[in-house]
Amino acid sequence: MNARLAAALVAALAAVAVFGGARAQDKDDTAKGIEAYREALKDGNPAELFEMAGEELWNKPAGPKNASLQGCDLGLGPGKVEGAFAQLPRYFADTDKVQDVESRLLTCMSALQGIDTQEYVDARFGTPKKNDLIALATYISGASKDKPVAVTLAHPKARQMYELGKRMFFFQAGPHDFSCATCHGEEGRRIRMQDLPNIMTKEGAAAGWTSWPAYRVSSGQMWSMQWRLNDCFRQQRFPEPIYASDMTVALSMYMAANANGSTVATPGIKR
Amino acid sequence: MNRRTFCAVTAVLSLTVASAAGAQQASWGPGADDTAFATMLQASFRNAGRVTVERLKQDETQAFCSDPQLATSKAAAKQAEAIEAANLASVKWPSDGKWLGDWKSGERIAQSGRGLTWTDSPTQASGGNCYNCHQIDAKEISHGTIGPSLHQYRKLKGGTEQVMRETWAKIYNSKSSNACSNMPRAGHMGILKETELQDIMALLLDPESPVNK
Amino acid sequence: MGSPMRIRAASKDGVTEVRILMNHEMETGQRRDGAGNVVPAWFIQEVKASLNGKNVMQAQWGPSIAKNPYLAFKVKGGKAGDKVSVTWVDNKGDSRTDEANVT
Amino acid sequence: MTDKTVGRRWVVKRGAVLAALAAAGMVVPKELFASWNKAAFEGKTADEVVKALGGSSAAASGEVQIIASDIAENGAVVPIQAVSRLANTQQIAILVLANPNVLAAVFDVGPDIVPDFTTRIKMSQTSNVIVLVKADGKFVSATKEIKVTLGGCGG
Repeated sequence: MNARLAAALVAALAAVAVFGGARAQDKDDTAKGIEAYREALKDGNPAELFEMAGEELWNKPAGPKNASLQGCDLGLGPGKVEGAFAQLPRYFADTDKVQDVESRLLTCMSALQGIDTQEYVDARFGTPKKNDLIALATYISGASKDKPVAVTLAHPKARQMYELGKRMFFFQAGPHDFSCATCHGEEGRRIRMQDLPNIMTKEGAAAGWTSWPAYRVSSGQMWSMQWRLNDCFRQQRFPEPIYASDMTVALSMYMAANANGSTVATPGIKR
Repeated sequence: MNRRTFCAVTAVLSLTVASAAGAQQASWGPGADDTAFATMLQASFRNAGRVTVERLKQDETQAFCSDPQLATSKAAAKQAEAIEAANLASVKWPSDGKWLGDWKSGERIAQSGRGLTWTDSPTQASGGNCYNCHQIDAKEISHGTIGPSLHQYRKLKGGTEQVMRETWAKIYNSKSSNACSNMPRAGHMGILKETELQDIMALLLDPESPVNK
Repeated sequence: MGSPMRIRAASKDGVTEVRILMNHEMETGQRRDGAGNVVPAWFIQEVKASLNGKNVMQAQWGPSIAKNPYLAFKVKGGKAGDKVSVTWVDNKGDSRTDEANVT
Repeated sequence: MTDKTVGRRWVVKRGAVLAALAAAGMVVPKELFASWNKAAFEGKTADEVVKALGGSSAAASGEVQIIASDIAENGAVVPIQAVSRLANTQQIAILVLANPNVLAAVFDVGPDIVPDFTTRIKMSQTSNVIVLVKADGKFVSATKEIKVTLGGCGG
């Protein structure tokens, strides 16, 4: 933390000095305290441990074919990892599908390593198979850090995914009538102390899209966007989304395209 | 999703199309890409815990509110009114005639965001999720802002029969006064029991509740 | 058999700042699993660091250090190319040593 | 993440044999544990910890600094920086009074160390956090309250 936290604390103290009024000051103290906390977390993100593990998995021969993933085409050509995540999801001609980083990894594991990926799809989050996929996604996302988000809707199937994702964003169901838009369709809202990005705006979509995969301090786990979406739907009281299903890719496409031009900040660190 | 649910979802979707009455001529969105959307839903969810894909089946309110363009259009104002009336008609008033229960229990229910997810056990009591979106007792600094502050609720609104009735209706079925409110329908959907609703009422409207101190 | 640490060591104005991320569950022994059984305590008890083979830092930890621990400390001296070595030992007797060069 | 991957970039030495024996309950590697102060880590109050570390009391000192945010969004990870400006600082400890066992960490400060440590602790609830410093054989301290809030949907 050091310099960063010290600066945030100084800012917090200055803010307290400027604002009068007991209520305003209370509110300000809370917000500034949380801000200082979040700043302090950024230095030394345990996500780096998962990036290291993901890189090892990428390079290590595995599966019935005893092959590595080094030949995997993430959209920029076989083996090219740097910058690939910033352009995902995208349309892939070989599968004739729009894929995000995690569904693409399944394709590569199946094609290159001969692995039956259904087990990876079915595995629960937090178990070794899912953890491996997420470590890989963390490594791949880290290789796009600071690059601009640049997804294209030029292919008709990419356009369709975007539009279906947009429609899904507003789809209400379940005993609580929740849709994604219930929480992520307005400016400046919070659940408890958690700020909710408005995914319909570029800034909001960027806040949501560009910081996952992220290390969650509450659980000490590394979460990918697929896990993030899975838990959103759990709390929406929906049935469980199938890992890497079209719906999850569609929502990802909606977020990523809305965030176009913003900067990839993965891997992040979150509450 | 099993076949029956799939059919139910498609049926709801075609209802939406009919109600949009040709207003939707775009190539995307409700009415235009219903088949692709239903196919995607069917292929993308699975049963987990006690939660089945049956939950994807929308009621009329949910279907209406899932098309924000339609829901906020002038043309649909009459439809929104009809939805509010239908939701108001569903409200069950307290069977013992008492509006207020125990505010302390109400505070516990308001704090809890649990229940009805696929990871919750069948015996898990549902919470009210209230603090997730509302400020209530000012002592709780960790509160959401999706809904308005309810601090000092009775002091600001008063404790008349009229206020009791409106507040009950809002909590029991939030869509009774606002067709596409973000708030869940705690009574109508069976999230909270009658006594739990009375406890939440007390948290807001009992003069002894910290909310009104 | 622990997983690798991430060690960064940077020298500036005659002081080397060492920042370490360790891979460890850090179970408190107070938590219960889904079946209601207490999850046994499992945590790093001791951390040692050396600069070019000379011991410079020693710490004792309890289970209330956060999961996947982070530690930053400052050593007088040290220059680019010097070797920092860090070892942890946990309460089950497992240990792990990793090294990094000062930049 | 997999447990057994060995980082290419990392030179790895392990007390593997020793660890295996220890795990099997056959050997307790005493030389590795010799310095772990069991009594201090089982202390339930600040006084008990000070005593177990060899002191009697710890007065507040402006030369001891505890840098942390006033509020932690999650008690599972609370960043703390502990600093001493006292000459001849020998030891720095971090204590969380509301935790079941109050002592979180003790750092020995040798001649080559700047007494300035940053780590992350767990807090079970809102609590006073104490940085305890032993310098010239005497114990002094600094205290700060850190609030722990509930985040997320609570479910």
